[in-house]
Amino acid sequence: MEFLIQNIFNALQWGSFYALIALGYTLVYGVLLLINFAHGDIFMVGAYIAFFVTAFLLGDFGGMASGALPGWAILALAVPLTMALTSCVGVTLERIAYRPLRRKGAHRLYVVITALMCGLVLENGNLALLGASRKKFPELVDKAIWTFGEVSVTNLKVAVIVAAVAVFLILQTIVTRTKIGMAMRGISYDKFAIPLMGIPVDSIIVFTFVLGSGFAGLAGLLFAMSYPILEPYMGALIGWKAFIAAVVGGIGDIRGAFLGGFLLGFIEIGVAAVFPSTLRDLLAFSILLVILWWKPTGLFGVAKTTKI
Amino acid sequence: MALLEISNLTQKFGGLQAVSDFNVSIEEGSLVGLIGPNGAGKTTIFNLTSGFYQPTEGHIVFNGRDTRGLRPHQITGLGIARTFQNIRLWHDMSVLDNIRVSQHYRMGYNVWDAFLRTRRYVEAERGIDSIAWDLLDAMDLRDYANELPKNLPYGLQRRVEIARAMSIRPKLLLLDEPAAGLNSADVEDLIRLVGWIHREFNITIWMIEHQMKVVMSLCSEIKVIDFGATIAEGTPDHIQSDPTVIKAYLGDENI
Amino acid sequence: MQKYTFNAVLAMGAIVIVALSYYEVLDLYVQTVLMLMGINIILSASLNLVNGYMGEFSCGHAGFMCVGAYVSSLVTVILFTKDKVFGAPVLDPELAVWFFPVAIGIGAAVAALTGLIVALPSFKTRGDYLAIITIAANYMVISAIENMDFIGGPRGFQGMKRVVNSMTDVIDIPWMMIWIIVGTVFSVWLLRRFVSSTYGKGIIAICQDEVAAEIMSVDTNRMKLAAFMLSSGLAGLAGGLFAHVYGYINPQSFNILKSTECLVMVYLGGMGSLSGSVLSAVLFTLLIEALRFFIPELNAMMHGIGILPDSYEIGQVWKWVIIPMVLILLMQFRPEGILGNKELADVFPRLRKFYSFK
Amino acid sequence: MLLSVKDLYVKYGNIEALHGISFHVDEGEIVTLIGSNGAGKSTTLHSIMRLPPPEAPRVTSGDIAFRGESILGMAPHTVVSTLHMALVPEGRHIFGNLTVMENLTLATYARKDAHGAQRDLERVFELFPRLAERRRQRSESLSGGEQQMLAVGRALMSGCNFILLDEPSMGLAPLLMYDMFRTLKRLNQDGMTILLVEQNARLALQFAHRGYVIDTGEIVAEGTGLELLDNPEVKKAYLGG
Amino acid sequence: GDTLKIGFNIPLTGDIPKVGESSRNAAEMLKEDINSAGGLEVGGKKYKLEFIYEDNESKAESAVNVALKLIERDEVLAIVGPNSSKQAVPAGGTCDDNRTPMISPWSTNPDTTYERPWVFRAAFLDPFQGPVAVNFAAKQFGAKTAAVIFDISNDYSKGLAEIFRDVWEKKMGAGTVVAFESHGTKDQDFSAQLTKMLAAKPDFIFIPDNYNQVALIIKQAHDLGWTGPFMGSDAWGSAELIDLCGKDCVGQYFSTHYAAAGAKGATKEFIDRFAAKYGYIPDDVAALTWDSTRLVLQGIQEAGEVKSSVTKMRKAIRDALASITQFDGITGSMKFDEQGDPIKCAVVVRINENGEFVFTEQVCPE
Ligand SMILES: Nc1ncnc2c1ncn2[C@@H]1O[C@H](COP(=O)(O)OP(=O)(O)OP(=O)(O)O)[C@@H](O)[C@H]1O
Ligand SMILES: Nc1ncnc2c1ncn2[C@@H]1O[C@H](COP(=O)(O)OP(=O)(O)OP(=O)(O)O)[C@@H](O)[C@H]1O
Ligand SMILES: CC(C)C[C@H](N)C(=O)O
Ligand SMILES: [Mg+2]
Ligand SMILES: [Mg+2]
Repeated sequence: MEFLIQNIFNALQWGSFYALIALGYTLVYGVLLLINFAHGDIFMVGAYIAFFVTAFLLGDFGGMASGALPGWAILALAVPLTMALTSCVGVTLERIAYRPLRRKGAHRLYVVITALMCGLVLENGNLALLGASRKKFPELVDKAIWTFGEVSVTNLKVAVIVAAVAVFLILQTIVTRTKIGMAMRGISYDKFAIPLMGIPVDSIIVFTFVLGSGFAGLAGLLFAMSYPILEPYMGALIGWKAFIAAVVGGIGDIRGAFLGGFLLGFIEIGVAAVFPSTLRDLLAFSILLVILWWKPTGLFGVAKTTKI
Repeated sequence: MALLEISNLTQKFGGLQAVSDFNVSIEEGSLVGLIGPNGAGKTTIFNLTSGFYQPTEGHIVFNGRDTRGLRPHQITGLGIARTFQNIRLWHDMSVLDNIRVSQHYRMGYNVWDAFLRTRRYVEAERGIDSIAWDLLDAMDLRDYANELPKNLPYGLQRRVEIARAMSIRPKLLLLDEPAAGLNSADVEDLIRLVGWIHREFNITIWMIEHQMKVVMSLCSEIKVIDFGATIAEGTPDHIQSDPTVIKAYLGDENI
Repeated sequence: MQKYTFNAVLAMGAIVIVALSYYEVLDLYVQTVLMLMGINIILSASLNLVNGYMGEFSCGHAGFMCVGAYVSSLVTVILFTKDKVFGAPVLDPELAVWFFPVAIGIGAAVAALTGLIVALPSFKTRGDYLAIITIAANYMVISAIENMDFIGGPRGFQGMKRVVNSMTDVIDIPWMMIWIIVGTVFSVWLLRRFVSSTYGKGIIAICQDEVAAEIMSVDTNRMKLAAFMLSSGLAGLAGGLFAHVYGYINPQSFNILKSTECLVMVYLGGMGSLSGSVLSAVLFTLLIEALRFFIPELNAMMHGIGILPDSYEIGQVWKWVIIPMVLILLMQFRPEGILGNKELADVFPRLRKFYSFK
Repeated sequence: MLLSVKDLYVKYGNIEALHGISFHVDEGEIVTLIGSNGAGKSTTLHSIMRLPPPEAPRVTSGDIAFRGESILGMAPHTVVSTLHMALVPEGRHIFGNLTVMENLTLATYARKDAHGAQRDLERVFELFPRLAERRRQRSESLSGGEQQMLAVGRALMSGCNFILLDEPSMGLAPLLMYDMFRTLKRLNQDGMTILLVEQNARLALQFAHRGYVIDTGEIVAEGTGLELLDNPEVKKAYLGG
Repeated sequence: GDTLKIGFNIPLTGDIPKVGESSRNAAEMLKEDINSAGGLEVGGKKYKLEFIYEDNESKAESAVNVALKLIERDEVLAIVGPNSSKQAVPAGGTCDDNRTPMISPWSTNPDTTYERPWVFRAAFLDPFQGPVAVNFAAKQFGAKTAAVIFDISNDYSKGLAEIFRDVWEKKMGAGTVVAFESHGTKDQDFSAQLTKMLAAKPDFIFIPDNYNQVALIIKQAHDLGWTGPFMGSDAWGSAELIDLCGKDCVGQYFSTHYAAAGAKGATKEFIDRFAAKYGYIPDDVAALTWDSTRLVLQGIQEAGEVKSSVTKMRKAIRDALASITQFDGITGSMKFDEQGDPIKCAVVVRINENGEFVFTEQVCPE
């Protein structure tokens, strides 16, 4: 029983990261129908930005007097700064790589391939510029481990889960309740008609990238706090998997990404807890395949009805 | 026995009953019209006939054969070809290839023949080619054989779409709003074309159309539906003066 | 006879390459690069069938390559070599010369069957949902092999070198080079025949409008089956050749990154252009290898003109920064790939009289 | 003069689609452009709305002016939001993944007056009761004609006082088509300026105050609706026998 | 010509980049030493050294490619590396097939050199290291049960984990390895495995894993409430371990090749010079690379003269290396057996509060 509860917590935490990243995927996809394969790497960049921001705030680059700020204050500053800076990265990619292609009317998949390439540039550019050594993310807040019988939970785990839920609620509200959200969904269906509604397409797209990358930055920060070793490839695998999670949930649907993320988290932890962990990918993906077989457009996805 | 017998056809989308208890029987060699207000279920009936939807209830019997459970390409193989309300050509494939590919059902060879270029393959391809060219000639499209449909004017695209459907050598041709988007002059051409096809190939045609001029000058019999059910049927003259049809569909021209 | 020019040139080229390899004018490294090029050509051309001609977005091509590589390696290693796990050779190693293509064929066939995990869902699913099925299939294949300890699991599988050696023991010619050339030409030829038949054009119709295709009598399910199986079968063929060139395979060599490379080659060449795929595979392979030599030069030059601080060296890491950047730039200039959806002969119609290839 | 197009040349890539088109629309007028398929009618409307490529062409010379001021440098969404123009595009272009209601709401994106929007919504529902019935349906599953209603309704929701219609009657049943034209007339009487592109040339010319005939990117005839209806060449080429 | 080319097949990027960096640093230092003295004297003539560093990205197939490139393109006389068994095992095969001497500084898996006359190494083997860890943990922690977590896709990690399990169960009885869990190289979350392990209540946890994963595993174990000891293996011994792991690692033990803290003689001299030059205490791999490269140089010198043909020279070097029976390196003195494996001592070190690896115990083969 305690084993089970402990693993539920493990899965919730791990699923939170999938969910957070999957939300970013879905958001961009929901607008541009672009599988932004660079998203996992934007998440990685987010973690590095968080690292440099905190290092700066901690006084490592002579930014501030050492120890001038308590850990929680640094964290409170790091969150918005990281999100803002990571947004800039996302928006930059959109501006210099994706937008020109869109303007030229390139096939959608060329943009996807460009996104893949951008991801590689981010990964390897990081490696080339910062060197191959990993970075250790500093501990900002004192770790509190709460133990109930055999079950241990840290304050960080709770924070991660809460953050994932909060981000989900925020995005869900934006996308379904606001006009800007409607515009975001509208673009994915018919980009041509959007300006005819008086909507500035590019601003909406930029806004989407700001949101998506900003939350990827948040995810990066939280991830760096939970798994404090940063390396340039940290976003690649988790990014691919989060993408899969997003699709299983029904890509383009915020609820789908959220649920898909947690679903993948639970399956992975569940498999590793019961079977030898090497079977994890095999079983996890088989389950996902079965889900897609059963619902070909994911849990929440609506099949585009072909009117003929 | 009529060529197409539809009985008690009903189609539901969720709570919406798009077609309800629809019956029709189309005789071989006739040219029948299907009209009705927007959203009446006309296209849905065509979709059911061509197998794109499986009916919730009812039967569609074509040439003595119940088509339930058949996939669309099989139904087409039986001899039902159609065009679409919004043109659905393969826009990045030459006109000629459009007409070749739609003869898939009678190809008669398999992958291995394609790899090995067997006799069977060569003969089948030759047959497909000659049918395609004949048709292009017959429909005055020879000059455009190597053009991409997307580069053709709308009127010609319509014509290519009809040619593509004809390449199936259908017994029954379904035309879904063939005149939509055509200007008046092109509409005249279309009327001539459809009439010619009807006579020349001696096939049965069933068409949906909102332009009364087309329907009235071509169809020998017209069926009017609303809310998925028949509200009137008969000859063009009869329909044009039927008060229910005027009220539900034709309206008065006075602006 | 003019129309056989192309075939003659091709045959001459092949003979020249084999001869140069035989007399070691081309060193092993150049040979390896050439062979890799051949493998890449097969990969990109076969993936183009699904991604370009059929318009699906398959991102798991390396998974099928993996199946082909493992299966054919297993067959040859069990049959022809003494192996720690599988014991003495089943057949006389000298027979490897004759049996090798069969083994590769078996690998390709099994890979084609594996293609079913993608082909069957494709009846119901399209687009990005199918894309993740392909990714998942890639992961599943790798994961399945990692869980098979008897073939080395995650630590890879070896011994194919001995098979190749036993071929050279019979006749000392550059066997792998020959097989690669044969395999590459065969694959491209097969694909070319497929897509130029009315049968194969059904796939292009599916790409452009699946609904219309189905209603205009194209059996879409059967076409998808054919396309996926042909594509994954050829990937398996490439895998089998790859395994025997390197003599060592490891499931992670066939992960998503490898699939990504295949994708890049397809889109770089142009969707729906076989010659584009061949061209881009050649360019891509050359680019990667050229950078190996170019980067040190660049480093020296940058230090020479003093732009770089002494403490910083431009290392090989930059290779994987430069390659994607080059590709991003290329896409900006040619957002439809090198050849778009045209063949080389469409761009240079005069080429047409030099070949008859149907 | 509300809108004037002067000597407009536009290109798609390297292909010139309009070769020097000039016409004008006065406030409160109904003007129609007729012409055969591919003549450049839609191209003209897209240019006026300043839509970006690849859908719309590049203007290579000439000018488009709104109340005398050039709008060539304007972004399409500002054309809609500040000049209060609206386009009902050919081929409907509704947002199929949104519900009918969401489509209508989205059209009010740039509007500040919630009150006016509410009034317009009522007007649209009055005009097309079918839309009111279907307000929660995903709009891509609407029938062809229903989608056309939505496209027109959506344009009306943007609070425009100058509406450009590109083949609005396409796919509409006769009854509805006449209804719609009557409504447009009423809107016009209330002050709405209308630029209409229509395949049904006879109907369009009867309906409009003035008309222009476009042929392969050039204006070949102009005049009042009745004049054009009587013009023998127009009759022959565009009105059918 | 008058240069001698030696190739280095090392991980400058990928999972364990610090390992490659340390290798290169040590090699550069050695090269500068020798070249500044005019070069390496072979058969009475001095030859400059040229070292070629190629990145194997910490991937098996790249290691094979790199080996091929060094052999065919650069025509090196011998190859030093790869360090990790994951790459050394396949690359060893390539070198052996292509008759080029290879010496891996740090690979401890038996398969690297097994039946490969052209492949050598400078590190002890896992069948030796396993019992060292077993005996030390049993004694130091008074442990009766153990749990193991390892990287399944790493030959080294998997091999050592299995050896450890066998030896431990032989010593303590069947079933005393209460949990034996695996993970993948790129994994970041180990909570499910750790939960399972902790539920089995072992006396300590054995982690034969690379330093970067060690840091994550230990932290997550602590998060899950584990307070007991860990035992590690030589793959912990990187200069980066303590940066990454921080205070979570303090007080843990691992078996390794040499202990920098408290070294004497030539070893101390090496450590001091290295630390002065590169700003950190040389880790195992630096020391082992130094030894390996010196072994190669000794092999070249013993070949007697520099032959004009590379293949002949390679053969001569291999033969010379195979005939070296005793070598005094900075990681201790080693004798070579017929497989080309050294027989040398291991040490167990403790990580102290300053992050130094403090000598605790030396274990020598009997
Ligand atoms: N796939 C679907 N899902 C839900 N509703 C649908 C679907 N297809 C059609 N409908 C509904 O069924 C009704 C009939 O649609 P259909 O397309 O058959 O109309 P139609 O008679 O062809 O009209 P039009 O003349 O406007 O083309 C419409 O109200 C439409 O909204
Ligand atoms: N996006 C585009 N790219 C390239 N050429 C185009 C594009 N859109 C239209 N054209 C070309 O511009 C010319 C004018 O087209 P336009 O759509 O304006 O005609 P139209 O008068 O609206 O015809 P229709 O009655 O068919 O709608 C045509 O020759 C067409 O082929
Ligand atoms: C971690 C590695 C660099 C070294 C380890 N001893 C091995 O053989 O793999
Ligand atoms: Mg319809
Ligand atoms: Mg138009």
